[in-house]
Amino acid sequence: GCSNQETTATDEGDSAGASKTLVMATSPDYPPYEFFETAGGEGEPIGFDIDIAKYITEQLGYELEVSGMDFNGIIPALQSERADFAMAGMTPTEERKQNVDFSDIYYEAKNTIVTKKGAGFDGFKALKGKSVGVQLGATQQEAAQKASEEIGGFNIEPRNRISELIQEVKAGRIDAAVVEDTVAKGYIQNNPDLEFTTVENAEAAGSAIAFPQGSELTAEFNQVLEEMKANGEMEKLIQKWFEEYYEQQGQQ
Amino acid sequence: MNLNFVRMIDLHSCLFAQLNLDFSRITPSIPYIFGGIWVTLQFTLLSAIFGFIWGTILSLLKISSIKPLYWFGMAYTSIFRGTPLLVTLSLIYFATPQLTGYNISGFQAGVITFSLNSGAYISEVIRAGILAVDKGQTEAAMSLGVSYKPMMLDVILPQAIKNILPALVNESIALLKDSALVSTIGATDLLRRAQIVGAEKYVYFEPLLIVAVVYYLMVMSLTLSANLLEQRLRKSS
Amino acid sequence: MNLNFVRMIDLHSCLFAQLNLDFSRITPSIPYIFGGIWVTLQFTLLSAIFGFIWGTILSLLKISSIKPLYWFGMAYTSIFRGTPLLVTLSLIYFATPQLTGYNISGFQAGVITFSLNSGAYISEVIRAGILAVDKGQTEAAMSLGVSYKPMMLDVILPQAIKNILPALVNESIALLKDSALVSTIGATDLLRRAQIVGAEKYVYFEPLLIVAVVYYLMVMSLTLSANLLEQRLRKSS
Amino acid sequence: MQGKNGNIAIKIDRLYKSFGSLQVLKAISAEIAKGEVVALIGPSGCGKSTFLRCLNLLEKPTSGKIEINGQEITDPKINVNKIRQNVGMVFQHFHLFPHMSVLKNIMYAPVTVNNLPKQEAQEKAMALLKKVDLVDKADVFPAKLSGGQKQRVAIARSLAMEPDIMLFDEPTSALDPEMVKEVLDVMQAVSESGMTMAVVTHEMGFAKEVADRIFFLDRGKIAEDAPPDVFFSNPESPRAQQFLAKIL
Amino acid sequence: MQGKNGNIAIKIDRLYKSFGSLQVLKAISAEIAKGEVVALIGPSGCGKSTFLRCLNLLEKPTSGKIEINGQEITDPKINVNKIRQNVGMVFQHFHLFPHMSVLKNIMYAPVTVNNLPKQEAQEKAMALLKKVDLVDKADVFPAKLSGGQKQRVAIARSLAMEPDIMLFDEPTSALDPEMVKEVLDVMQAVSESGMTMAVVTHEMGFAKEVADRIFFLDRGKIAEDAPPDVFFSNPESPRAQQFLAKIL
Ligand SMILES: Nc1ncnc2c1ncn2[C@@H]1O[C@H](COP(=O)(O)OP(=O)(O)OP(=O)(O)O)[C@@H](O)[C@H]1O
Ligand SMILES: Nc1ncnc2c1ncn2[C@@H]1O[C@H](COP(=O)(O)OP(=O)(O)OP(=O)(O)O)[C@@H](O)[C@H]1O
Ligand SMILES: NC(=[NH2+])NCCC[C@H](N)C(=O)O
Ligand SMILES: [Mg+2]
Ligand SMILES: [Mg+2]
Repeated sequence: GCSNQETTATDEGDSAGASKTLVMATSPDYPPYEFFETAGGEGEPIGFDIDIAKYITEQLGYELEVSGMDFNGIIPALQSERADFAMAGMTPTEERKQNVDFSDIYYEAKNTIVTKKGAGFDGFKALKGKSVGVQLGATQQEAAQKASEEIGGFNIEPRNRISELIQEVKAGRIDAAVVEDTVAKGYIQNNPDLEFTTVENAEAAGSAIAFPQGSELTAEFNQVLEEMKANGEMEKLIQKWFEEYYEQQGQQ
Repeated sequence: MNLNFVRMIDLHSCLFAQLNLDFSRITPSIPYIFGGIWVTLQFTLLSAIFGFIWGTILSLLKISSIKPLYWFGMAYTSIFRGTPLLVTLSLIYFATPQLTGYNISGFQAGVITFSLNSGAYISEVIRAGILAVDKGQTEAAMSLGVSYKPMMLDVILPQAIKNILPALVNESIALLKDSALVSTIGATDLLRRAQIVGAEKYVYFEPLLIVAVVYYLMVMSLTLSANLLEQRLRKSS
Repeated sequence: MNLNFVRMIDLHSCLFAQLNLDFSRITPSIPYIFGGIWVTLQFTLLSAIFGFIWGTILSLLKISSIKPLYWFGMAYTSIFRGTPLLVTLSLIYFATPQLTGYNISGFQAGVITFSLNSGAYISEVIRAGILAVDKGQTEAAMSLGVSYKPMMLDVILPQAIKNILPALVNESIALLKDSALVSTIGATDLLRRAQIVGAEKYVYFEPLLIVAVVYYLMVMSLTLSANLLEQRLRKSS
Repeated sequence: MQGKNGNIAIKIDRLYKSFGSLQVLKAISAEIAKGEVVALIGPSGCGKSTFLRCLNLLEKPTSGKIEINGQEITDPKINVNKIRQNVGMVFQHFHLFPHMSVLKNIMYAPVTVNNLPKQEAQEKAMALLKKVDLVDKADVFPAKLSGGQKQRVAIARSLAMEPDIMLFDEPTSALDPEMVKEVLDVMQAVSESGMTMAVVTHEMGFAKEVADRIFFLDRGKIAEDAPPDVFFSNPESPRAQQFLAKIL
Repeated sequence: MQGKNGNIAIKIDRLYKSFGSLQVLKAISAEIAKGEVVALIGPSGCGKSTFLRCLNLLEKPTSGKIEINGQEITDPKINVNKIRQNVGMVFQHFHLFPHMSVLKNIMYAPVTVNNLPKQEAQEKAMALLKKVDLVDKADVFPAKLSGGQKQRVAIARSLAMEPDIMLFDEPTSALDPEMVKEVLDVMQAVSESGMTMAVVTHEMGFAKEVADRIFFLDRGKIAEDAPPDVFFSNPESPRAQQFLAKIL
């Protein structure tokens, strides 16, 4: 017979004793949202998203386990319930909403174009006929596609990781990479030969938490997000990761 | 129809049911995926040809009596056999522009890496093929007063080819399979196209399954022709 | 010191200058990268052990006279030899949770895939090792009235081991090199750690270079022990 | 046609053997008496080895009947291993077990097949080694032996199963000439102990001296079956005449 | 010590040959006259092959001098290929070139080494094939030949270079007994044409009949050097006596 086991390991299975562990999928190539702190030798995932996740799970009484993967693997991970939720600076789009559930937006950002210094690309228009890198499966891919259709075409080069994209720009293999401003800032600071310009983008690239469809966690998480915004916790983290972090980087 | 068989079918449909396979969503993208067949084949072919040329040169270095050439050949082979292809591939992909200023594409970096890599393996194959020819053949030629070059060209190499050819086809099969690695540096081969379609349509498993089958069919047809070739060679001797 | 040597150094530093190598930034992260050695080794070891067990079972299936077992063994081998490892790896990584509901980690999916895959290769090695034992040995045992099982255990297998052992070490070397593929499904092995450090520190090339050297050293030490083993085996016979 | 003591050890009746479409043995019929020594000679490829190998079922006859000591071994229901324990075989290339010492080689089958206690098997093996004059090599591995010594060990190994019949397939052709005699001497000693023997050989001296009868095989048939003195001095068939002219 | 016509073809003076620490040839000195046929016999491993192979420099002597037709071939400045053209060699395992027809096998060296026009080389090859009685096999590939036929082709191939000296290393030991004679007959014919020959052989009949002299080698030395009738009827050294006792 064909007995369907709908239960996954993360369901009620072992809630008897210790508190339940939630697995969070993320793509740790995205400082300051999420990346690895490797200097200690242990490889701790840190960043804005990680801190939010820690706070929320703590409030709700869960243990947190972070599982790193390429960005394009995150939604499949949720669909296959390999992860209980995902935080990866992920923007809730219509397409994605058909496949996963989203929390409220917790941070807004803008897209930028990262290029070599002095390349002089000030917007998508200037990129006609050039090659433009985006992260595979990210909203930037759609944005670039749309822009490409509007202005009459450039090559879109998808890569799995942001770090690869930046390396490609430095190598001159692609002319520009579409990256969020907060993230681009870090890369620019560390690569003096690069610069970025904010693009005139229509829809904002807000970040939200993603869940498997129908997950009961969505409501619980939204509630804590609300609290964080109210009690200043969110502002503290924004301060920590989008100001202090860059100051530190600049000092190094 | 016996019971066991029925249960097997049952199990199968159960497996597939649990996977929730849904090919309909990616049907429009299938031509795009199949376009990767040509990329993969082209890639394999180019790498095999350059790898063979480079391997022949290397094998000559390695049976050479000039020490520096010999050592170069040995060190080269050792390095390529000692490093994961995925690592070499990334290194070459990212180092070439920095070193030469030339903006190598993923496809080109792939062909270069795979040629350099399979050159190392092919040189071993050729060297072994030459060494496998019965020493009596060399002695017979020498005792007739034949000198080194005609002995190699007329007596040894024609016999070595028979040992080498099947191994070369096997090396090509390995190349075909390894070619999937270029997906990691952005060449739009079969595997990469499956990933791209997966990311676009939020179905990950189905495109992978399709390319797995395509790879399998390609490898099998190469294997079959290798077997035929080997049989024919064995018959002719 | 002669001129050539000086020029070589010159050339080298020139190459490195062009790469703009800067190891100082990643120095604090080197312990983290080296932590991957243990992951990679553990991974290789587990895969080799499970692969060997599974390969032994498969090889028995493939010399079995029971047709369905034989065909299963052959089909299995053909599938794993005919599909790129990177494809199989992704398939298993993504299919297992959907099929079994178990949230397999990248590391586990890697061990499973590599065990299944090297089982196919190892079964061929074992089968070939058994077939390579001189037919005269079987005939001698048979003509003494020895039956199949003791013949296999006492006469054939002890001799086959000598043919098999070096090939097994080679298979382990291949496993070690292929282990770099698990980086693509997020297991934090050597290669993945190099990538992670690259992403954190905004340097890509230097960590890659480091892990390339580490891999090379690991493979070389395995190769050397394989050669020693082979020598000892040859001496003992 | 009667052997030394009138009892039939091997009876072959219209034996056929083909490999695919190649007919190697064609309607061979013969009887060998207990204690008789038969030398099989004939040109290369005529089927001598195949004939011998049919006698201990290393080859399965295509059709025909073989009886050993009155038991039909071509019966499909027969226990093949039981039959083989009774029919020893010595090969051109010895086929000693390379990973066992000389002593272990000889003890192996009695211990494994007959469940002989180790102690007893060892005593028996030492006695056999004495017979083939290799007591000092008991603990040596086969690789260290000369060809002649290897073959003598192989004979001892076969004898350890106490077979009624011994088959020899060119036991001396892989040997250096100086070692031929030591092996033939052992074989002669075995024959003198009353063993029934079938020997494929190119050693005409041995055939003349030791064999009771010569089978001359030609293209899968016994072309001539005669005592050695008759065969060598006065071969009947033209093929045998030709063969002897070439070989001597 | 004088040969058939008083001229020295091969002169060997205190020849030593070692493989690593193993001394195989020890202070061998000998002379072979033009047209003389010398049979080399001795126990396995005594150095017969090594000795022969030193004569055409397939092995490099460790020390000592070898002169062929008065020319010192152990001189390090010598053109080795030139020497070898003058000294033919026939191997136990034939070593025909498997990818060339019989005719091509024979024509190959004359065309390649001596730049003989193809036409001429072919005529010569056909003449040689006639000599070894294999004209009908000219276009056949070696795999299709019997052992005896292969060896006859190998002899013809050597003769095609018109050597002054022919070396044979156990030319019949890989053959089935019926084929031995056809090869020995060819060798006898070659010797009768006045060729200087050194033959390692276990065929005592041939040694007796065709050789002018026997070298009995023992542990790297020529233990006995005598005409065949003396050697076989009345061997001097005890080793030779032992050897002959075993072999006959
Ligand atoms: N297993 C086999 N499969 C196919 N053909 C075989 C097999 N064994 C023997 N033959 C063929 O059967 C024929 C007789 O072989 P057999 O070995 O019995 O000859 P033989 O008289 O022993 O020859 P030899 O003196 O060379 O040992 C040969 O033509 C041989 O090629
Ligand atoms: N290339 C080599 N390297 C090392 N040892 C060798 C080599 N060739 C021969 N020998 C050794 O030299 C000794 C003499 O060998 P050789 O082949 O000359 O003997 P042989 O008289 O021709 O013996 P056989 O009758 O077995 O052919 C042997 O002990 C052999 O093992
Ligand atoms: N961790 C990452 N790499 N995140 C990329 C996110 C990009 C973009 N905001 C999206 O939702 O697609
Ligand atoms: Mg035979
Ligand atoms: Mg020899």
